[in-house]
Amino acid sequence: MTSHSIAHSDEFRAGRELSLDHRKLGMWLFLASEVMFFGGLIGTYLHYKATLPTPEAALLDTVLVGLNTFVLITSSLMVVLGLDAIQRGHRRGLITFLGLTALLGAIFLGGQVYEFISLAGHGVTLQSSVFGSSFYTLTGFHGLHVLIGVVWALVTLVKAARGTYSAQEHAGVEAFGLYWHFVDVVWIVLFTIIYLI
Amino acid sequence: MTDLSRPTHDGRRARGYVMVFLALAAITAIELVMTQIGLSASAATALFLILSLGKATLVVMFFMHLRQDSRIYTAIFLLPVILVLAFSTLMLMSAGGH
Amino acid sequence: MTTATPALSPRRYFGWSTDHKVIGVQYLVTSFFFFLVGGAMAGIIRTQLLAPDSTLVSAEAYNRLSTNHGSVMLFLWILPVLAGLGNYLVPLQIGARDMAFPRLNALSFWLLVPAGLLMLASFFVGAAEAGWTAYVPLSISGPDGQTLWAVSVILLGTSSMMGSINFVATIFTMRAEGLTFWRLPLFSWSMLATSILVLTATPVLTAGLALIAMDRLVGTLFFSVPAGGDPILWQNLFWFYSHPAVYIMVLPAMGAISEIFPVFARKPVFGYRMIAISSLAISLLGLTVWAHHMFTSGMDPRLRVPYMISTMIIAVPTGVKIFSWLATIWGGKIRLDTPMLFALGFISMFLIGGITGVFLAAIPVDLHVHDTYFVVAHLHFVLFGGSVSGAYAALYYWYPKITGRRFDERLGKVHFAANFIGTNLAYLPMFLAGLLGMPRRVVNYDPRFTELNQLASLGAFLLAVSVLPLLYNMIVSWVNGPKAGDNPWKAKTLEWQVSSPPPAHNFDQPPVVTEGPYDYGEAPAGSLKPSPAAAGD
Amino acid sequence: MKERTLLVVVLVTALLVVAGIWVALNVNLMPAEASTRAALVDQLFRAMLGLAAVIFLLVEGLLLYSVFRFRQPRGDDGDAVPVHGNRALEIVWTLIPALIVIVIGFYSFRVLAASEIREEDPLVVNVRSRQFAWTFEYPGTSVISSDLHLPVGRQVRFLITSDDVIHSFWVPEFRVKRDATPGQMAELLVTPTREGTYPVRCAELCGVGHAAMGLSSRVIVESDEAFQSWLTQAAALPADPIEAGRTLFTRYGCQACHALADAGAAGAVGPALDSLADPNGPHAHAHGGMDIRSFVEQSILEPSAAIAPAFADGLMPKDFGTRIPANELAILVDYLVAQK
Repeated sequence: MTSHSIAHSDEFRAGRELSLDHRKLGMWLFLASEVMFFGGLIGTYLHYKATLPTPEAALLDTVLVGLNTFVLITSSLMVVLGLDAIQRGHRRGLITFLGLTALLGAIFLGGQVYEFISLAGHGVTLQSSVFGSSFYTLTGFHGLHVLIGVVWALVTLVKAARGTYSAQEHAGVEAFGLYWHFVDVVWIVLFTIIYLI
Repeated sequence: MTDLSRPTHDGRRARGYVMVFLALAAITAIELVMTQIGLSASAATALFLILSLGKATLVVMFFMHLRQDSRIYTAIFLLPVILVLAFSTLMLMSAGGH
Repeated sequence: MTTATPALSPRRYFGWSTDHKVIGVQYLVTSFFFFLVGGAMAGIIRTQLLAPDSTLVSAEAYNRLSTNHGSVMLFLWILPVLAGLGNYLVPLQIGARDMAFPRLNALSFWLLVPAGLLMLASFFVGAAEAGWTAYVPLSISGPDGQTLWAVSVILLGTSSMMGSINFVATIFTMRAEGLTFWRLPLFSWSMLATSILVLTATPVLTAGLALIAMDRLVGTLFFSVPAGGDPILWQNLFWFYSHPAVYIMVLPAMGAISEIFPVFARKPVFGYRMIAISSLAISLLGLTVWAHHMFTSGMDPRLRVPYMISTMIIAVPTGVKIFSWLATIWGGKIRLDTPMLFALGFISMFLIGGITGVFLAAIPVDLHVHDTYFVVAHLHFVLFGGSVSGAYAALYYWYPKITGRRFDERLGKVHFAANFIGTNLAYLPMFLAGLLGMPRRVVNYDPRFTELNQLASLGAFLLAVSVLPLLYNMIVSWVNGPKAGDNPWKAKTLEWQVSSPPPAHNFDQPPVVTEGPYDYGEAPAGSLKPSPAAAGD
Repeated sequence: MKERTLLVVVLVTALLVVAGIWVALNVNLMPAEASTRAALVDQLFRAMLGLAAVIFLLVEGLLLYSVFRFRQPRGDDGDAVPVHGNRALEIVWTLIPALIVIVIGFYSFRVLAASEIREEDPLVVNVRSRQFAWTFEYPGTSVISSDLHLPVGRQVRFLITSDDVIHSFWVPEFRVKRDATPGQMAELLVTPTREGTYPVRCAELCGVGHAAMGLSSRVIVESDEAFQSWLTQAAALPADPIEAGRTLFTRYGCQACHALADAGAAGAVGPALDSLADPNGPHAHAHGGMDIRSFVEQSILEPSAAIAPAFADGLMPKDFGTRIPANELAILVDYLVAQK
């Protein structure tokens, strides 16, 4: 194992050989663990959906939540358009799209809070039944991730306003984008297993 | 994080994203309509699973750029997804066991 | 990068540092403290079990001691000490200046401190007493310490996941030029295989623990039997993590053995690629076997046989590793220094654990021995005889590199002898007690098991004593042991090509790798007898 | 390979196989075999023990041999002859363990199947576990016992459940255990084959009484005649109605939750029943509507119908209706109503 000198700057040469960026790789590894975390909650929800069928499931308002799903999908579009904007050097475009993303995320959360309140009105609460527990826990943890996403969007927006990102360097935007789309994919799965089937 | 492989930008990329978005919106609309018309439980379940798989694949391939990024990212995402599918199926199966 | 504080001042170990070498030592020292805490609990347990009806501790205190003995040893000793070794060595072994995310690395260590304090603090509010397995509904109604325990394990899981994200990103993107995956040292291979398991299994336990915490604090009904909650669901969530966890705890130790054998036999490792592939095989198979812990529970009877099959298949890659190690030292020039002794001890003791694992996989036998002292013996042979012996071997092997000093060889051999005899004396009798009818986690037992338990306690006391020469050796040699030089063992992996301890940035210039990590006995280029697998592949 | 090494390999293999067979035939680490399942499991276990001995001796032998034979010669700190791999050897030591594991797997599957064959007309026994005791009920009779009596040779179909946390019903001499999970009914088939008294253990941590619970109950396997006589004797009631009532009060476990001086009971979970019939006693609320006799019967069959002040609903078992035969219910109610 001989070692002789080569310019010291290039730490991530091996990553580029595999066309990997260590920050994006770190993000995907984190998302892999998040898939497993939601996997545990989804497994729990499906287990009780199969063993404890309950009339309370009929109280779910699929149409309202369908619209909410539409809001989240639109926010995903905003994120990619924002990323596309900064890749073309349009900092203002990025800022507007990040603002819209945060807004749509907030609307989604509003929709969920509304749904939770109406469900609680029908007596379905976290403590009322196993269905209540598993429903609120699964959608609650997802809502928490959306909330974190909204805050992250605003932080990215402020950093963009301060000129942190450019056409050459926008790793932060890409990382946020991956997180937001992941939260959207989780919702697509939840929407299906809770409301559709 | 500039992947050199990305082509020079023009409107084409943005239009691509909008197309994907429209597909997602369309599928969601179809799903909502299907909830209103009475379908047999098993048929509905199968259809909804396929449609949501389609939506998820669209988001992951295009919005999350897995289509043109390294296969390693796809592997990192797919392994846990497969494990969750296996775990969830077993949780459903063991429902009727005891 | 933060400015590196002067290399030798010990003060840097007590602050926030992003140098992977400092973090590595912080992990090692902190986890060793918890090893002593867990060991003290074991000492009380074995003293209580000296007599069938002894009243040294109450039943409640006993349940709390055995629960936290398990939890401290697994989550606060084995996981962090192996993470510490990985942290210190992976960047050095692949020729990198530090980990891919230095700040995340420091955070993953510093999460250990609150987690450890929380678990110890739980003793003041009534510690967890439902076993480290925390089966419901018992763990739902336990004292407040059970909630602290759950939060502590969630923090440790988060720290472990952060570490694994760092390891995978570092190994994939920061290898030196010429260091292809087929030249990656086997310890780094094992950290990669371990990280895959950590990232896929730990989150499921985190989800399960969140459900327990919510049942206890917020009144959700996940595991409330009257409301329809299913205790088997918790067992699935728990074991989905906790079986891969035992592979997480043994793979790095195996990686250390794969590093030590070639160096002390002065011979290339036999079947390098098969060992690397076996690590990955064990890692992926390890995710498919969890329900063999539930053969006696209310799991679906139709599912038992598939789990038996997948569990037994894991014996094959494990066998490949053991036979490859034997072939490595066959025809070698073996030097019986302390690291080699512990590595040999690892194989002979882990073998007993591995074989009894196949007994436990066979359903009819498991229906008799599950939740008995047969299992306690099996897990201690695999974890204490295996992982801890491997960790000891690694500590002695890399001690000169970490401290720049040589340890006292005689004290090392004393520690090995006491540890080897103590482990066999402590755990072999337990196999018999389990077969004859002694259940697990009992504060008192049937008088017919008295002699077996006295033998086991004797072994445990010998193990307690055996830690003293280790502690004395490690501390005193660091202060005034003889200088070790850069490469005291004449090893070929990259970490031995720099000074001991290595400079702050590891490599003045990024190294270029031109040969395999274990090419011992390779005459320089142009030798008459090229080795079968060309060195430069 | 040179002839000498071939000879050595054959000799060593023969030696190992002989050692393995000797271990399988002579080493017995198990307790007495008291069920058909035990015989099957012990055969499997001893076969695996023989195989384990072969593998253990092979690996430890190679290890020790290498350590002595290939010790570094004094003063020679050069490297050894490099060998990176040997394709054939690696294939062999992958296939052989795989083969061993397949054989063990198949053998285990057959033993499992053979030990779960249903025989017709099994003796059904309800195994109820709670913190921290076992109770065994014999459906069709009023027998409730903390010891398990079984006739030898007849298959038993255990129906195992728990009233609180998870316990695990284990009889080492039967070589089998089954978790008693609350909210679930688990089935276990065992055919006792050897008369004798064996311990019943609890194998799942269930709280402070876990150890005690593993030392309190026993299995008594006896001849059919002895079993039948025990059964009738256990079900028999004293002639005198008051004594019969008192026996039933204890047999159905009322004393665990209710206090009753006459029966020496001091349970505090439910109301005391000492002066039940006294109109201005603590149970005055009872007399308002119904006559005392039908009120007491209703309180046994549907406990939630009327809850005494300051006591919680939902604690008293609701299945006495199915467990107490009508004639015994009448004796018990008469006994309670007689409490002045």
